[in-house]
Amino acid sequence: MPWTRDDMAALAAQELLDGFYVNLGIGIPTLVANHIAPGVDVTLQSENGMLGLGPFPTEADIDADIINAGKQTITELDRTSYVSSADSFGMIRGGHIQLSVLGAMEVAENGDLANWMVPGKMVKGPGGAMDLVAGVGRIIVLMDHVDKAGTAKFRKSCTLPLTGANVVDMIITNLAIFQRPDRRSPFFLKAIAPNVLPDEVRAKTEAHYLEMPA
Amino acid sequence: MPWTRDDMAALAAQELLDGFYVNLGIGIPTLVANHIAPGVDVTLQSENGMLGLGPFPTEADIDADIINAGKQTITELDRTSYVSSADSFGMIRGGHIQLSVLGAMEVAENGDLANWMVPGKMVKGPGGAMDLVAGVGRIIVLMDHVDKAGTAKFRKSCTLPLTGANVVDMIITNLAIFQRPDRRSPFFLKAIAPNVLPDEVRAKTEAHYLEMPA
Amino acid sequence: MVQKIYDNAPLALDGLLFDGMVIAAGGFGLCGIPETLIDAIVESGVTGITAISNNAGVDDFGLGKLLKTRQIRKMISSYVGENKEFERQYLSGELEIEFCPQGTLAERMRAGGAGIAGFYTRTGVGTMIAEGKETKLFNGETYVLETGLVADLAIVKAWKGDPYGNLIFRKSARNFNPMAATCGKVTVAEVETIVEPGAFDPDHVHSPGVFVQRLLLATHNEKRIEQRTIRQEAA
Amino acid sequence: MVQKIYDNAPLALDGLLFDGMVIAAGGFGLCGIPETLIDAIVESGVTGITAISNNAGVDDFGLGKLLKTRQIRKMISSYVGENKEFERQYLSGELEIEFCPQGTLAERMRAGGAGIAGFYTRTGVGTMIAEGKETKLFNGETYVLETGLVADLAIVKAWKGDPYGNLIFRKSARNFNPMAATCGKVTVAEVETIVEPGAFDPDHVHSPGVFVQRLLLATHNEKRIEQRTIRQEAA
Repeated sequence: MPWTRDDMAALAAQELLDGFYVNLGIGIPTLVANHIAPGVDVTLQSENGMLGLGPFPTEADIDADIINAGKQTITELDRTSYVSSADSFGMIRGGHIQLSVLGAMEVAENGDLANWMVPGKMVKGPGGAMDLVAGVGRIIVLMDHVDKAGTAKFRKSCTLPLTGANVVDMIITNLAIFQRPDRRSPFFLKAIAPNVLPDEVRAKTEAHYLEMPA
Repeated sequence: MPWTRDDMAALAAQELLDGFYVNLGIGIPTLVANHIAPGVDVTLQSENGMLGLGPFPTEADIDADIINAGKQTITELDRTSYVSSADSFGMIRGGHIQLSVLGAMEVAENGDLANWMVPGKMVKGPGGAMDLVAGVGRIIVLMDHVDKAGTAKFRKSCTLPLTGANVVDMIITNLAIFQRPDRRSPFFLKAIAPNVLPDEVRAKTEAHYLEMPA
Repeated sequence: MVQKIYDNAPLALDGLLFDGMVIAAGGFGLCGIPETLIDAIVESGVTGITAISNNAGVDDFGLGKLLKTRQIRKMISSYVGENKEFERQYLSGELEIEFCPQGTLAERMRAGGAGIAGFYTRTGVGTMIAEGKETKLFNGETYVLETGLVADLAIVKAWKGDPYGNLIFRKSARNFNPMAATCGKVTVAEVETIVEPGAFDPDHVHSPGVFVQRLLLATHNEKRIEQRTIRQEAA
Repeated sequence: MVQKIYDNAPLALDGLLFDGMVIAAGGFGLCGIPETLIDAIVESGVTGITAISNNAGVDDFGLGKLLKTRQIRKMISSYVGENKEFERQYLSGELEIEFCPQGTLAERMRAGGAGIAGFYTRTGVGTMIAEGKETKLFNGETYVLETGLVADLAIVKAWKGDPYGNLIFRKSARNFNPMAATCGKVTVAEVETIVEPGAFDPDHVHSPGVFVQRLLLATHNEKRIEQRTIRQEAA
């Protein structure tokens, strides 16, 4: 039984440690905020210059001047501060954000990430993704294990233009979790979704990875 | 009759035009603020992060947190704003300050300026002088025409280590004013102090300069 | 006091517009964009604009208005989704685009405004963004050289401005506006409110008046929301 | 909430000090210097410090205290006048100094904190400061490459701080403090007042809490004035 998107977000949320400053990408990564454990104090950063993101507003509280990087309306907390885009990316590029959770089109076994363009299709641009993967301490990717055509997204090498070279530390798919201790090491299989067999994961993965540690 | 320090400051003040943002160096240049013509609106900047300097405080108004770059106590105006040192030098380096008035040990006929160190003596450091001459639109030097030993300070070339290469636009000494229309042109003699003869200026100047335009 | 306040946007832009010019604009998505000035530039008919802006607006709002009228020749942006007309012009080759990672774009604008000709960043190393650009090793890591950006004109939106041109932004509408203000040879700011001289606490000013040559009261403050997301009120 | 507030300076510095370390300090002259933390570092006896600081204090105040005890091995500064003990150690070769133009120093600290490995500036081109450094032409003008600075520890002084580490500085005491806060691997801030969570307007915060790992109430706030200049009260 593969993990749902909420399961994947919940698994990613376990990687958010007390005191962390975290940037969550657009899409499934945004859901991670809903699964942060009670007692774990995490400050969410949004690259458009907001540090300390609160929940979505009620209808009455909507403020067009308070948005996150996904351009969604959002609220403040008692810790919130605003900075310019240059200062916001100073935090990101300078290594002050401990963790970022992003979506991906492809991840390569060497940690390369592709999530910003498909040649021949309309290119929307990298946004802040290249800055995040280059600057944030630890990068977790949330993605489906295979694409709509059934092709493995965790690959020997990326076929799509890169967002960053050797930048991914952990991959959470609907079937499995892959991780590596550092960026010189290969990924190993850390966990498998309930009732999914190791052979299925192996069959649907093009990348080389190490087996689950005993 | 050579110009006094106040005369020199008053002459420099005439170069401050309406709407200018101006940085005044430590020493005689500070006096320039006392001679700004009524009706000429000038905003003084101090490189430690204050834009819009007011006059010195009264004894009752002294605030240790309001100082200029000379570390003198100062006051605010209704236009004042504070920025960090990085942002302050962003203004300076980015060409947003129209004019700076500085002291000098030597100026060369090609516009080189030396005002920060004498080899063999204790070196205090360049402070913000190198940034100012590299970034501010127009640089006016206020200095005595000759040093204590009677040696010309406006020279063929600087003997002292430079603060900036080809950065001076105007020189006001106690004897004369030299100016040039741009940094590819030579200096010309623009004015002489009352009752000082051109020959005296010539004798006390090592630099080549053009005569006063008719 | 030098008069920085102009009665309306056409007057504030008078003499500043010319075909082929570079315009930097503040704003992120539709948040904190200079709506009033964009409309005036549409009206002016100036063409061949190179626009430095994180985004390209949507079809009928923000910079999208200048795309619709084909006044923009080139965009320097990080993300241009949400705009069909943009897509059409881009795919047909009418519009040129220089993609720039968002943090690199913000830093390039800041650098241009601060007299920094270029800087080395890890962002984009090993990607298409770094192709053709110089790289350099620092402590064994590769960095790519990015250059400062300067615009003929910068247009920004602020919450409050005083007659000296001091600006205060509001919440996440700050975004690219402070950097845009620094990187314009001339900067025009539209503000939601003009306050009296001395109304600002000097420690609260985000963008000091030295960066703003002209100021006007914004007449367009629609502040359209792109992604209206809400939670249900707790019962 | 993660506990960032420490009871006193020795506790706030506990485990962070080691011989030969690099310490960045905020302050300009004696304005906005972390007096309480400097005293605690004197007490700690840590030696061989490389200090990144615009100035070196005076003989018996500011970083001058750490010079007197010979705990500093090297200074990276723009101006070190007003300090006789500094002069003596420097001339005798006991103390090393790396002079950096003031704006370049501020930018190097900002760059180090913002992941910018190096940047090109016109400041210092054609002077001793540029000797041995790479230069590069941009638009026909020569720029010199300066590198980002990172410190093992940054010590800063703020006016107000909240339990999240958000800081607000006061007037020209801001100066180098925000950049110092960003360039420390660990940053400790002493504040004149600790406020309740939520007491700050999010638009007024100068240095966001992400940069501050430890915070303490400053016990030394002498704020010595170097150049007491006054005008006579108008009659």
